Amino acid sequence: MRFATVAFPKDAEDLRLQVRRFLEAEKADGRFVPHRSSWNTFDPDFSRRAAKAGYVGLTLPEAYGGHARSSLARFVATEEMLAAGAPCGAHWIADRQSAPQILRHGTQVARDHIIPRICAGECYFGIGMSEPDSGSDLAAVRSKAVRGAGGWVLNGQKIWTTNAHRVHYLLALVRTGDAGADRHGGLTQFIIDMAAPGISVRPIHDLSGNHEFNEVFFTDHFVADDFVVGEVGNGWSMVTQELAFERSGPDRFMSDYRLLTELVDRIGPAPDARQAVETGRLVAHMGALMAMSGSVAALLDRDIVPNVEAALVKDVGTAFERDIPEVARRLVAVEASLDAQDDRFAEALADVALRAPSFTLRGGTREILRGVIARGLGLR
Amino acid sequence: MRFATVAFPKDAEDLRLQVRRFLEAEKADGRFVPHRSSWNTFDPDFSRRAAKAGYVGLTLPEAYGGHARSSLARFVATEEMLAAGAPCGAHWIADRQSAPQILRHGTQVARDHIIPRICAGECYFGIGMSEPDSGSDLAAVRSKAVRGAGGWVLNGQKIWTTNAHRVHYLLALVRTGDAGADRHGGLTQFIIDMAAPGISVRPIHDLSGNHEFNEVFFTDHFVADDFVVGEVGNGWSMVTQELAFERSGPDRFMSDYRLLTELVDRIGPAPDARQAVETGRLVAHMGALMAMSGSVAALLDRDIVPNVEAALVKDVGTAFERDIPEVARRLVAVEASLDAQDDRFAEALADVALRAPSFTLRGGTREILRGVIARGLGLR
Amino acid sequence: MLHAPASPQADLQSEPNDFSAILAEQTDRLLAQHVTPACLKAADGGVFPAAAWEAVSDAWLPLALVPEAAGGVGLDAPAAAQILRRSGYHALPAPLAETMLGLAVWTAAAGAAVEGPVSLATGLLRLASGTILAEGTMAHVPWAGAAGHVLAIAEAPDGARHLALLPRAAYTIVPRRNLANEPRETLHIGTAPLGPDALLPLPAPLAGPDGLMLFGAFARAQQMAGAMERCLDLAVAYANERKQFGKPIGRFQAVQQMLAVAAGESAAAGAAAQVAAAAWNTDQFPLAVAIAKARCGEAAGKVAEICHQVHGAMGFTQEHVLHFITRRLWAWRDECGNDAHWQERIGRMVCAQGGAALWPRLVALRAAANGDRGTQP
Amino acid sequence: MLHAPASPQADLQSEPNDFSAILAEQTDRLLAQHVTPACLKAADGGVFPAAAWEAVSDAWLPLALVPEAAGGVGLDAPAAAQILRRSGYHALPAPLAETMLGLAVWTAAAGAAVEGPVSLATGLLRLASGTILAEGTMAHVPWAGAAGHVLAIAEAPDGARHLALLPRAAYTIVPRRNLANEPRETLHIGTAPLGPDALLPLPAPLAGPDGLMLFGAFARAQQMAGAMERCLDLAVAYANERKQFGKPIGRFQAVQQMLAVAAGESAAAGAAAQVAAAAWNTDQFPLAVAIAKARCGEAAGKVAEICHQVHGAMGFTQEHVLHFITRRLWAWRDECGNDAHWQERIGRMVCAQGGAALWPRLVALRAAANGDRGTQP
Repeated sequence: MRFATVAFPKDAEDLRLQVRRFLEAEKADGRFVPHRSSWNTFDPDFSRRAAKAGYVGLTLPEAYGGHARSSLARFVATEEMLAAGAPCGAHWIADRQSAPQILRHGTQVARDHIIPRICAGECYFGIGMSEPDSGSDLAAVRSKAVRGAGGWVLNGQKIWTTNAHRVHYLLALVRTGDAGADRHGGLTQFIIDMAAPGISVRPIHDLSGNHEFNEVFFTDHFVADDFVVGEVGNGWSMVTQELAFERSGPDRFMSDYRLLTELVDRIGPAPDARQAVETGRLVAHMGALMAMSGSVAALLDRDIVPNVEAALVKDVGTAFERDIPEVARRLVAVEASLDAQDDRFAEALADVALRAPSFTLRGGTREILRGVIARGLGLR
Repeated sequence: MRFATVAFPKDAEDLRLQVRRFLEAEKADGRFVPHRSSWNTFDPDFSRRAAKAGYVGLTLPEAYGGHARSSLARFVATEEMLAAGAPCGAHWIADRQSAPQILRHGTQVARDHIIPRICAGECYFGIGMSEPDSGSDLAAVRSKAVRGAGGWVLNGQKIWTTNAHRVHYLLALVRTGDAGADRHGGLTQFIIDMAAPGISVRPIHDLSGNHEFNEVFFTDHFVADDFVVGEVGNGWSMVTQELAFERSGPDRFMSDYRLLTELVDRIGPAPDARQAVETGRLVAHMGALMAMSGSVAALLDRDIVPNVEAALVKDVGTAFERDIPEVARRLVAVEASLDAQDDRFAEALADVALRAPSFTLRGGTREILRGVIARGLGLR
Repeated sequence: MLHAPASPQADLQSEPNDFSAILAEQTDRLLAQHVTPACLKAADGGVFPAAAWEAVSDAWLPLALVPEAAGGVGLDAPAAAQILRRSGYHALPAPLAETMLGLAVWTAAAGAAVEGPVSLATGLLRLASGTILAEGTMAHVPWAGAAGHVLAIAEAPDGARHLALLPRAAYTIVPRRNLANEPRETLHIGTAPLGPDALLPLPAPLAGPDGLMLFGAFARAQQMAGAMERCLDLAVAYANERKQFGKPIGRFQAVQQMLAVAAGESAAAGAAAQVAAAAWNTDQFPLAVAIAKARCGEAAGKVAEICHQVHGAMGFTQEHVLHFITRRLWAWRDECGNDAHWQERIGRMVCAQGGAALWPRLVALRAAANGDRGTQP
Repeated sequence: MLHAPASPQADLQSEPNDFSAILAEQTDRLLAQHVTPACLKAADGGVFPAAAWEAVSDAWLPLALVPEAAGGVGLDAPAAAQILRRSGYHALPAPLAETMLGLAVWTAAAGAAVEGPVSLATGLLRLASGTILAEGTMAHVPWAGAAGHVLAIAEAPDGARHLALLPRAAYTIVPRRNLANEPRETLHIGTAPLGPDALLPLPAPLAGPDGLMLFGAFARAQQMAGAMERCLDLAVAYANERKQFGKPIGRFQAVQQMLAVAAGESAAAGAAAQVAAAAWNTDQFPLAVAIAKARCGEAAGKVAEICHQVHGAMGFTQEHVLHFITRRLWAWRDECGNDAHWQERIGRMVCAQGGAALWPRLVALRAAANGDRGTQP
């Protein structure tokens, strides 16, 4: 495994301070309240302001309105957003994985049409991978595209599509041919325009009663050739690449970072032995994860696709995310409640407790990731 | 799962007090020093004294020198022995599983010849299940017996045989025919007389440097028909039954019970918050396990073979056993050492730390047990 | 209507016998009929399940622990606890546990039952003088809006403590809900006089540091034990039904190993809860409850996590019944003292008594199942 | 012999580069040659591995952190830490870590190195007056019998603290061993005078509450990180080789999932250890060491447990090399402050500073990799 210590270049650390100042000003002016589920909070106004300040599309070419910065620079900006609890859910997926995919594998038309708007914080994406009978088993994708004039006609269904009701596009994995012996063939990635005909979206309410997930149905939905991403039939390997971006970032262990700081404040400056030890343990985990995640960012920067390392970051990281509320509730005896107007910490705990089960599911279940890691270890 | 609360009959609780008084007198007279690995400590003199006092062969018929008591009575006596750290390793396996197997399935000759000596605390057994290529996979047994005049001729090898160098007999599982489609056929249990020709024993030293395990080699070793246990070819189902006895007893979570009491004493009467919470947690686990294990004893008493419940007790119980030293070392900062003459607790920790890895291996690995449990849950 | 057996002192706790099997089956049938997904969804939105509560009341379940002489069913505690575990299994969104235990405590002191629902407050009620209440608040009172009475411990200005039965008129409520959206209201208490029969000497079992919380913890432990069984049943069923990579996920060893761990936690929790029921009305009750609440609370988190993991995204939706169970597990483990609270109680007691005292204490705890038990707390 | 690169300040820590790869390979080759199973077994029985120590010394490894000007190699700390991780990987049964760090600390203060082996004492040495030692004992001093000198902090009667270099003649030893049978002797110190050069002003990094334990913890974290890599390598190899139920056990999902967990723990521990090395000689060093020792200590137990589980009974034998590694992990996690000790340090600091201060602090910690570092502690 390649987890060498990373030295962040000076320009990245300079950027960090700029982003931090930007976010402090945002907060000071009341433009956002620090949110515990930072990257799941959809706020287009914030996304536009962040883009205007230069913090969206950091790694994308200047020709498309991006900033031609390193992955490490983007990494640093990302960390600051999460640590501040900024509501960056609107542009998150587009910025993290859709734009880089389109840049690498998309047509020039798609690039020109979409990437500048992503960089402007005005164009948002969802991920169209899961289907009712293919959760972790992507090879079981059954949504199907058949060849039409100048493009493809799609029929089928996606599920668990985050923000499908608010985004402009999905990057969807669709079957265009036979799976073949290795089960990985015959899949293609398409850019789905959510405003085009032949698409319907049905909400799925989660256990907090929130509407974030959706079912998406394609009925003779037409996708022009310009919106095919990469080679037809080569979707599997592209998705695999995409997952390395999706799995190794600080969003995989900072989803509830603010609960940790709220815990520290709630405990106060004179912890008892148990509070000190347990809090210190969480901070030690956090320190190690920051180093691991930074190392993977450095690898991505060198165009290495660190699938196994990314899986390790996500596995260790999501275990940490799930641990925070479990530790917190034992250190501070409160009864978690979503309507605990009187008790901010009880509300924080409730909020995180109800989201935590998803941490080890999103972006590949824990069990699938551990299979990836095992293969990386050379188990056969 | 059947874990109903058990009410111990009055005669069992009376027996408990008798055993407790016997053990207190033994300790007071310096006949044994409480040992942390009670049931792994081989002391024939203690076994003979315990038998004389009436505490060996409790469930066996009076005709064989036993005491015709219930499984619950034996259970109670067992608990007291373990809690006191009595060195009961010599008679443990014979009393726990070999004698009941011979009583149920052995020939009259074998019963008459062996059981009275077990009840007298003078005859000790080892378990001959594991082989070099069959650890958890008993169906892979390769030691082989072929028919001879008036008996069987054995060749092959056993491994990890506890106390093979000190016991009088092994109850060994040997191949006498084809495995068949279910892989469970063609196995037979034999009583192996360790004093007879054709047996050699080679020590295996464990990571503490102790000699408890052995390799046992059979070279044309002859076993008379009288020493065949149960029907030829029916060994698998007998072993399965035997494992329910082996897996559910208090020895599956009390191996290091004395470390828990030593921890309590080392912490002293005024624990800090962390010490109180963590110690309380261990005690809560212990209380639940005592109830679970008692329930299984009650089932055994009614001639039910609770394989799944026994596997649950062992799985939860051995996790608890492994947890005790892990918790203890964090609550009391000592450096464990086998030669810490000055620091009894450091020595206790070292002793347990070096034995703990075996807790989740002996009598069926954790992973195998969980498979048994999963089948019991109805997963298919 | 629920009938007590001819001899309620029969050996109910020793093994699953006919009576307890019949009782469980009756309770299950009644609850399965009334506590439907629609009922749970409505309760989630704040609707009291009147029909379910009526059915439960008609079956006399709230009166399970009230002696026959006082107009109750006179079940013994292990049988009554089984009813609570079944109510947890079905996630009954109504104050059965509170009413059953509130009536048991009150009837033992007062000799006669009152109309349900009854709630149990774990905070301290203050008396200004005599039977006059002092102004104050009590937080996290379950089902206070629906209850006819709230049982509480009242402290007089001189520090003397009494058992008090607060009528609905004596307080106003501020709504608040737990993670499962069960009502856990804040009570605002005015300076009204309590009736002459509403203040009684404090019964001995309530004199400990945890007061009525001990009985609340008892109830939550039973409910959690039942809810964990349900979680596990749901996860096993889902694992056998859901296919990935061409076979039911229940055939994957990773899923099997996880569910085996959940089964172990659930079994240990259930055993601890049953020990507490068997220890009802004995000296061992406080320690038994502490162990049960601590063990169930610890297991609840693990079982909920594993069962959610097995259900994948499906268990994360409003549509699936799983969250009605898991949100209760998360709420109940924190109510009436979280696991750390009860672990600390146990740890301080054990350390104060020393290592040698531990074994006899643990044996006595389990032996409580043999002792005489009544329906008095 | 080990050579420093032309520019020892080269960007060694930023990624696995040629120099660090070559260094690791050289160290591995040297250690693999000398630290054989026979050598480990002999050391277990109390025999000092003279040949291995000679080879290590000939390669100048103990002098890695001594500046070239003071006659050393002048490696930077990340490179030196890598040597320590490799020594942990091979379970080198000799005081390389103690000597390397002892010489680094002493040379930085005194300007010149002394003959090795050197040990680090974490206890406090007492001075009777001036340079005269008070009678006393220091426990758990590693390799004190083999060492030429023991580095310690000495306290004068007025409370002033100094760095002291105790010559072998100044103490007698009572043997004691850790779980891995490495010498951890008790020193009995008589009332002898220290030489004029043996007492120096206390360097700033030693002024904290943990004194020399900080450097001991640094060493143990690196050694543990290396030992965990070894454990994992052994377990993966065994899982691919050992067959049960007709296939290598490494094909069973249960084994794969376990080893993936161990890999995660090992990777996190390794990352934390590297952060500590990068923070050498910066303000972040104490926090970085606390995090490294805490994280490695926690991971060590899990990795050892899993790797033993995978090895089954085989790993439990004297014959297999696994226990030489796991017994060290168990010993090292408790030495120089166990994980709870360092977690408490971190927790008290973080709580004292408040939630808002945490993020900048964590960023600064990782950013220490960018800072100027020398070979001075």
